Amino acid sequence: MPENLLEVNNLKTYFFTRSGVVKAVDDVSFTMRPGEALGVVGESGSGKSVTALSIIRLVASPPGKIVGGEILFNGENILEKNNDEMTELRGSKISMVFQDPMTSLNPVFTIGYQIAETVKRHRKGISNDQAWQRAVEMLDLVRIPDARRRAKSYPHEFSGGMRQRVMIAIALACNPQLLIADEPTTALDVTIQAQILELMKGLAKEFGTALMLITHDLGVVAGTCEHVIVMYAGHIVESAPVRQIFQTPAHPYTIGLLQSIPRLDEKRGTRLTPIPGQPPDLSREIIGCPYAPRCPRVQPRCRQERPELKPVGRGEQLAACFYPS
Amino acid sequence: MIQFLIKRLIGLVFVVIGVTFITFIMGYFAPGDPIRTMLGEHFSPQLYAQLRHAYGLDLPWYEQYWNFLVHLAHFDFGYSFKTQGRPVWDILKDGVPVSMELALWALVIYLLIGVPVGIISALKANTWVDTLNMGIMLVLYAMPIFVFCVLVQVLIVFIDQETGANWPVANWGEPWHYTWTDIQFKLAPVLVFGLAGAAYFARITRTSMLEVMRQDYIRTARAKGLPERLVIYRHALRNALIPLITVTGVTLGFTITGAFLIENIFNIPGIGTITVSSVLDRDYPVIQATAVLLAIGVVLGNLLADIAYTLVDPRIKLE
Amino acid sequence: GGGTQTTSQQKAPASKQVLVYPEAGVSDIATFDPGLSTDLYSIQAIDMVFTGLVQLDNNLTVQPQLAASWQTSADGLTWTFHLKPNLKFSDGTPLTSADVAYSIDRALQPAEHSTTAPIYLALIKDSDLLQKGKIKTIIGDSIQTPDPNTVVITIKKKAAYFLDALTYSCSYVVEKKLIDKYGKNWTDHLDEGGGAGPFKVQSYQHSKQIVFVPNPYYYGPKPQLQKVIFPFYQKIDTAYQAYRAGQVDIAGVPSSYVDQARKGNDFHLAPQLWINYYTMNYLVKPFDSINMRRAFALAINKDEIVHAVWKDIYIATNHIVPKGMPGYDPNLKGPDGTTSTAGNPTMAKQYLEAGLKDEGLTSVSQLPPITLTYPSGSADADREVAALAQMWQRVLGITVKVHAEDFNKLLDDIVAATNNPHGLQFWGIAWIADYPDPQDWLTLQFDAGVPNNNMNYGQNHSPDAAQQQATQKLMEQADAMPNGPARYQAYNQAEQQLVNDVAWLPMEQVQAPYVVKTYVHGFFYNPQQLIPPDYWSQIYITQH
Amino acid sequence: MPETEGPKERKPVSPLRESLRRLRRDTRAMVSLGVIIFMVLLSLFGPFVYQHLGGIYDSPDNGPIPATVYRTFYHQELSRQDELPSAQYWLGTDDLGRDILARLMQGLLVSISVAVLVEVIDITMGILVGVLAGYFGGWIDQVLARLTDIIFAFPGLLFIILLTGIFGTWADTTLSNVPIVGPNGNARLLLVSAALALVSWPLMARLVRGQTLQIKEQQFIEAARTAGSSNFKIIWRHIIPNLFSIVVVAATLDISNTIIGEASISLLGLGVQQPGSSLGLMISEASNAVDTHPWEVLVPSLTLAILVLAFSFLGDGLRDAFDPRTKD
Amino acid sequence: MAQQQMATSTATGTTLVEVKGLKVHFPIKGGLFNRTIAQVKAVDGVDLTIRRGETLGLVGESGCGKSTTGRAILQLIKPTAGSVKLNGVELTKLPPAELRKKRAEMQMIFQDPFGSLDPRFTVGQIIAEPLENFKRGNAREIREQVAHLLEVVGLNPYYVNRFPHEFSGGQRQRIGIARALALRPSFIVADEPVSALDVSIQAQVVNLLQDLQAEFGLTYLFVAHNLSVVKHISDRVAVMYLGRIVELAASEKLYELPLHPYTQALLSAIPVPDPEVEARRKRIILEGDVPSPVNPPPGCNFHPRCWKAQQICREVTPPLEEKERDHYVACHFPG
Ligand SMILES: Nc1ncnc2c1ncn2[C@@H]1O[C@H](COP(=O)(O)OP(=O)(O)OP(=O)(O)O)[C@@H](O)[C@H]1O
Ligand SMILES: Nc1ncnc2c1ncn2[C@@H]1O[C@H](COP(=O)(O)OP(=O)(O)OP(=O)(O)O)[C@@H](O)[C@H]1O
Ligand SMILES: [Mg+2]
Ligand SMILES: [Mg+2]
Repeated sequence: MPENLLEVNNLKTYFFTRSGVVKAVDDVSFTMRPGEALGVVGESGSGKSVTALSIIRLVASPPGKIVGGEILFNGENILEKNNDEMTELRGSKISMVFQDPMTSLNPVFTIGYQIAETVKRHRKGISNDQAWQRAVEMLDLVRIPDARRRAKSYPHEFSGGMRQRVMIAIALACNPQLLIADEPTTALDVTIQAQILELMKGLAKEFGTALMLITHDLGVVAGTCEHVIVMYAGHIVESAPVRQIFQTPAHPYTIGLLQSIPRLDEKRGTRLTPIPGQPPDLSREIIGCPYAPRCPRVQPRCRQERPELKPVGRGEQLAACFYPS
Repeated sequence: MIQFLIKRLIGLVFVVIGVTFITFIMGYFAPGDPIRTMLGEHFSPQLYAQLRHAYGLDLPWYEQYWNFLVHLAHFDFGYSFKTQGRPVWDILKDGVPVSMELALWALVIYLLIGVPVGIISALKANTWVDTLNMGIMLVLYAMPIFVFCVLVQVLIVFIDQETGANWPVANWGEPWHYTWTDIQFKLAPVLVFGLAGAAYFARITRTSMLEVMRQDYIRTARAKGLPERLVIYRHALRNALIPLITVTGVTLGFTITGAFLIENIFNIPGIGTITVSSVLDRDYPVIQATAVLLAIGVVLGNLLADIAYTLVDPRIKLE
Repeated sequence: GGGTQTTSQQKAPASKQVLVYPEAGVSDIATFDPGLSTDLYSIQAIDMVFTGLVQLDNNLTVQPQLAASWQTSADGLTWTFHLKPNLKFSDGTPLTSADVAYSIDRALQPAEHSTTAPIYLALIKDSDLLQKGKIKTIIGDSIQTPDPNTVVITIKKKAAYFLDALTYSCSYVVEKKLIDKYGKNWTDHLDEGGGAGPFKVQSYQHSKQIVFVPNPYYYGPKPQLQKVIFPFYQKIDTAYQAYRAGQVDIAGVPSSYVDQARKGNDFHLAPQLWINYYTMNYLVKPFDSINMRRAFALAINKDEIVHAVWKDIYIATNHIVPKGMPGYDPNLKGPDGTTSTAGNPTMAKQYLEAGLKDEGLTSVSQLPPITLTYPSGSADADREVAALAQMWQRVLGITVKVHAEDFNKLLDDIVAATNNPHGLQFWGIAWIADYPDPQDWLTLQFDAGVPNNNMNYGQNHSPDAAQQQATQKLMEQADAMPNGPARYQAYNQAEQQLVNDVAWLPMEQVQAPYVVKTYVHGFFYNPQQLIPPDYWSQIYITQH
Repeated sequence: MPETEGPKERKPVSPLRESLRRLRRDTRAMVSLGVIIFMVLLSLFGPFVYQHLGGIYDSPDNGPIPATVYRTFYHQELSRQDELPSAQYWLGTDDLGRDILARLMQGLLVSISVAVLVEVIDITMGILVGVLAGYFGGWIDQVLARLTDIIFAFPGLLFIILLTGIFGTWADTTLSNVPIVGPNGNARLLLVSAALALVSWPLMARLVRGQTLQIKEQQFIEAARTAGSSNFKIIWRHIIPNLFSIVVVAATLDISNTIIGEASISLLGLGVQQPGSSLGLMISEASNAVDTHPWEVLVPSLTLAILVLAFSFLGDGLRDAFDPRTKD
Repeated sequence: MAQQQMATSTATGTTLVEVKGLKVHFPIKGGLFNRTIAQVKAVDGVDLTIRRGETLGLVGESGCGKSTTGRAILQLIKPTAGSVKLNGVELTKLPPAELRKKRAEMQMIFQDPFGSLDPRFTVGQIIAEPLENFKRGNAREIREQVAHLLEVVGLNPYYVNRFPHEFSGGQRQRIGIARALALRPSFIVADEPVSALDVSIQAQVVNLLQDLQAEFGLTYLFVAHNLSVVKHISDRVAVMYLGRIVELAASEKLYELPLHPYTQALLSAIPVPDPEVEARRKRIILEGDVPSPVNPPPGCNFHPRCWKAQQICREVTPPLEEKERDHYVACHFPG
């Protein structure tokens, strides 16, 4: 039994579009252990969702294509599996909460049906009634009020947050080994968000479910994850245990990110400090460090050479920067 | 719902009156005259006048139309001009079930062949599979049905002559009976009719599946680990059904008036021939009756389609 | 099925005596009521079940049927018929002179809405009063039944063709009991009686088939067939395919199959009393000129058309009274003075010159546009018209526009052409004999004031109008003459005059091509495509 | 090859140009387009070319005649019926000895014109009625839907008889100047086309309505309303483009119906008149000779099938090219 | 009493939007014949005034009716009852053509960034649509404005001809923001406008919204779950629970001293971007069943989950009253 549940090595996923090749994920590697909660943060459009979709092999194709690398799940390369094997994995061993809950639910089926369907698919011999029971149970678990009745509603009758919770319910219904949650709580208020995150942590304890949590809410990362990777323009620019990210961020992008967070204790009227400049267009060849044009500490070397992910500071902290702080 | 049905019922009355009125007016002004036609080449003015009077055709048009409506209210379509002894109702009673039977089976074929072929084409869009599928379907569709029918008949004759089989070249068995003899009669016309029209369903399915297949919820269905078969038939197809329901509803409505050419060539005692020949013969009671029938069929077909819309897509509301 | 058939003359067992005799071209018969029948299909079925006082045999001569004999009064106005003894309807009810009177009276009743009785029975005295509703019945008036076996009919004017007219189905005898019982729907119950013909109806499924079985009470020679089935075929092509597949015993041959079918020994041609013709309106330019009419008539080669379009099935003809009719004139000449049907381009051109002069024109380009209207719906007719147009173009240099018109509209237009200088100019249509008397072909078509004289023969302003009117007089005289050579001679003379005048431009006499399985013994069509009632006894199925 | 210039310097490609480029790369669509163009050119210029390629023919009936005579769609050589292809008659002759190729070219012209005319009206009416009914719903839908039902149920044949009966003569005199269809004695065809179009749109309208019901419930419609778009604009810019694929599919399928429908009507003497020709008419005239002279029915049937295939595949290609979500 | 107070503040003329007694009930259909079997009381009597130039934060449990309130204010859903006034003009009774003109003044940023973008429109067309509708310049000017707006929301202007499906979630959301800003409306309902953005872009967008507000006096109804963002941007914050406003106060005040138990629970759950703090913090865990908007509990909506609930809470619905200056709360036992 391999120690790592998931091992992503040199993953490259490109989109071949009319205006060029978009290198959405370019040489990304990371690992996850069973039960581990991995936070993925980063620039909007930096390839977080595409990385996640690559793992479950649902990148829209065409135009998207995984052009390189390997994804080992329980030691087996997912990229070499055929469709049948993938369908076995999806929903049961690996499940995913998609970023856009509004369009990710089938408008013509009831909520309950869509959850029960997953259960029926992966639990052999379960009856329709039992599957439905499980669906209601899951809805309850994600705090949908009046679950029994609302199970019969259709997605368009649900609020954004409720749909998002339905997506979570679907993903959790079969106690997966790996849960990929792509911004699962953006539409949830903090109390429910807390409960949902609690729920996920509970699963990790009970079933050893590993959680890959993509989010912009660094507070959520702080409270939920053990390890964090930071993505920028298709690359991982920093990877570290959660404390180190917040206490000793190494990559200038990470630092910029942390500085842009509004704080509860600030005075009214202060301005937020975003990172200046624009992210690069991924459809063009990027030479050197992709962050160089926006980096306050940029050196000539940064514009010519791409920095590799290297250990910085103590322990497991890695950063892709020639001049980490 | 009750309100909805009542609305539709009023709509039906409106459509029936509309159709019969237009038909009536058209018949009134159309060249050709039923009595003229009855007399054929034995025309004589006195006899003509006599018969016009006998049939009430010398009344002003509004009185004629009113009389028609009064009878219609009692479901009395009167007597055919052409086949004197028979009430129109009688003619319809015999023909309609046969026509409906033929058309319904054809519809079954449209759905059983057209829809899967359309799905396959959509999944393999723009590959040779798609081109081949669509090619075959479209050629069957574009080939005029009378040519198709005759080809099949010639084939049957050939088989009969060569093998001594006695497969029927034409005719129809007992309506809604399915003994082996009945099936022998019905198989060829149903297949011809079904295959000739399946392209419509195949094409519609293809295009609407193409739209649906790239929606996010299809990705969700895959992420649940559903096998592709279920993803397609359960999640995609259901969303692609709206146009199919539309055409099915319309097709259902039209089952009532029969398919002239195919009934004609395969000698099926449906209503199709009567529908067409009544126009050519200016047999107004029959024309009106078929128009009323078709109106009912169309309204009902569309009503069913509208109800089906809401069943298939909960976002669509009635009214 | 099978390509080859071995047939002997040996009669097959009773169980095999079934004849499948399709009614091809209709989805159902228009009516089973003899009083209403107008079309061949209905009459074919009606003739199985009903009979009249007199009927035609295969040579189209009048034969006694229900009547055993008859006499005419000296003035020719009173006809006395004596019925055969012990006549019975197919349910066993006796048939008497009262039934005959009832049937004829009924056919003439306005409520019956018959379109034929008022024409065929127009000779009967007071029939017009009955039609107009002035009197309630003619029984006891012009139809008398002095005893159960005698019927006396009084007619308006002396007419040789009265007996012929009486052969038409509207004077067939029907059973009052059944009609009283079922009213308008009585023909749906013919299995309970109704007629006295050789067969009775066993079952009648509308739009599907009629099954006949022999009538046990038939007074004539009994049929040998145990069953005759009339399945309806909407298309003759389908019926023909069914014949080829062995599913019916008799079928008409569609024109595209004629060449193929002709080679078989089951192929037959039945000459019909049916002429396809074109005619020109005497009131419309340029056809007010006899020379123009003749030019058009002689410019066409009917032989070529019959060969190319009709596959030599039809017979090219110059005749108005068709071959097979009593009174047919084998010596009739075309407008060129010969019996040839190949046309005469040289004469046609000469007539054209003369015609142009008549019209006061110098070249064909000054001619008014010429449109030939003909009934739509027949590809063969389309072809013929196309071929004709090309011939006129070639020979006369005249462009004739052809226009297919919906049949009903065409009939309307034809009627409207009467006395109408703005009416239809040139049209094509056909005439089929109602009864085999030249009157039906001549007086009924061309006499002054008859409904069919739409080309305005005689009633026009041409220089020879007087001559035309003389011909009309001649026909009227012939009508009243007793049957015999003198009468026919008068008709022949009138016919030649009409042909010279191009009152009609006859094209071809129709023959019906049909195939009959060789194991059907004795079956053939007479010129009316009918089987006389007594002749059924000679048809049977041989071993095969 | 490394590019140094920033993204801003490169000019963005316009979507229309992009779509056209995509269409050009779609071989199936391009072949189809080629076929359609070929057929149109054939019908327009084919006869002139064809008639100048043949020599003098010494006809037993008509004497020596040039190709400009015997290769017309109306000339009959009664001695040359039902022939297979030959040097003189490239596609053989029909049962009256007329040149099949000449008739085919003439027939194509008539059929394509009718089909295009009918489809234009069909699409316009269908979209108009369907979108209005589906989008506005309520009583507008009720009225329009019932109107559609009436047209559905109404005896189109009777209407055509009425139309040609009343306006036929007028059409013969007035419309014969209309190019393409007029001069060949086919003026009534315009009436027939109008009538065919009038009875053909209800199905389109139903399809459009059904689809509109679905589209209008989507959020981007609400967004468009927020953006201040009028109903007209929402329909025009947001709904109709999303109807594109269904309309294209239905319209291309209707083409074959129209061509055959025109034939049936012509057979009744209401449309094309002898010696005129149309694809459908050629097929139906030859249809009872399927067994005896299959060639005569094969040629026009195949042409029709190819035409329908080409229109359909071109339709698919257009749909794909203008759909931003299809692959490259 | 509180109602009166709020009404008087309208009279001062600073009020831009005034919502009174707003109710939105959705029928739940079921059975074969689509009968209405119940009502979702998504919004059940909301009163709000939004002052010109302020940002009113709207927070609350997911599904409590925030989006519905926003859409009902903009007349995108027909309210079941109540009145909405913008600049003193009653919107609910406005004829469609008039309402359309008003839309230049009020815009919405949709919660569902993808569904609200027409898949057949390029980004450029999407953003240009409102500009064209209200004739803001000729084609070239509009093109320039679009490019500018793209830049403003942090998207590369080079993307104008791309289609929505080619963007990441956050990028789509920015397209929606650019569209809403295009017309420079006076009032924007921003329904979770920054939820899908990374913090840097979020900061950029929040700054932008604030700049625009300062420059043009924009007014926002800002719906969000991220309470730090809400606090940062809002002048006043309204807390919604099950279709009603339960607390309304200036943001500083609300965060400092929440009076309603639900608000207290909410604030205690705010995650802090500091693992140390997160590890130590205490939250108020809400017990009990989440009530359903289909049949809300009698009395105070919140009572089944409230740790302070008494008998009166189960029977009497507490009105929204001014408990402190400019601090409204609907609770029998505030504090
Ligand atoms: N179908 C597609 N065609 C072209 N480019 C695409 C497509 N899908 C995604 N991309 C591009 O890939 C890049 C990465 O997208 P991804 O969705 O992974 O971003 P993300 O990190 O999840 O961002 P966000 O936080 O905004 O969701 C983006 O720049 C996007 O424009
Ligand atoms: N069309 C509809 N039909 C029936 N119920 C609806 C409909 N739209 C919304 N609802 C219900 O109304 C309630 C409020 O929905 P709304 O979208 O306003 O919530 P919200 O506060 O925006 O939540 P979130 O923060 O999750 O987006 C929910 O219970 C939802 O299920
Ligand atoms: Mg994403
Ligand atoms: Mg919401």
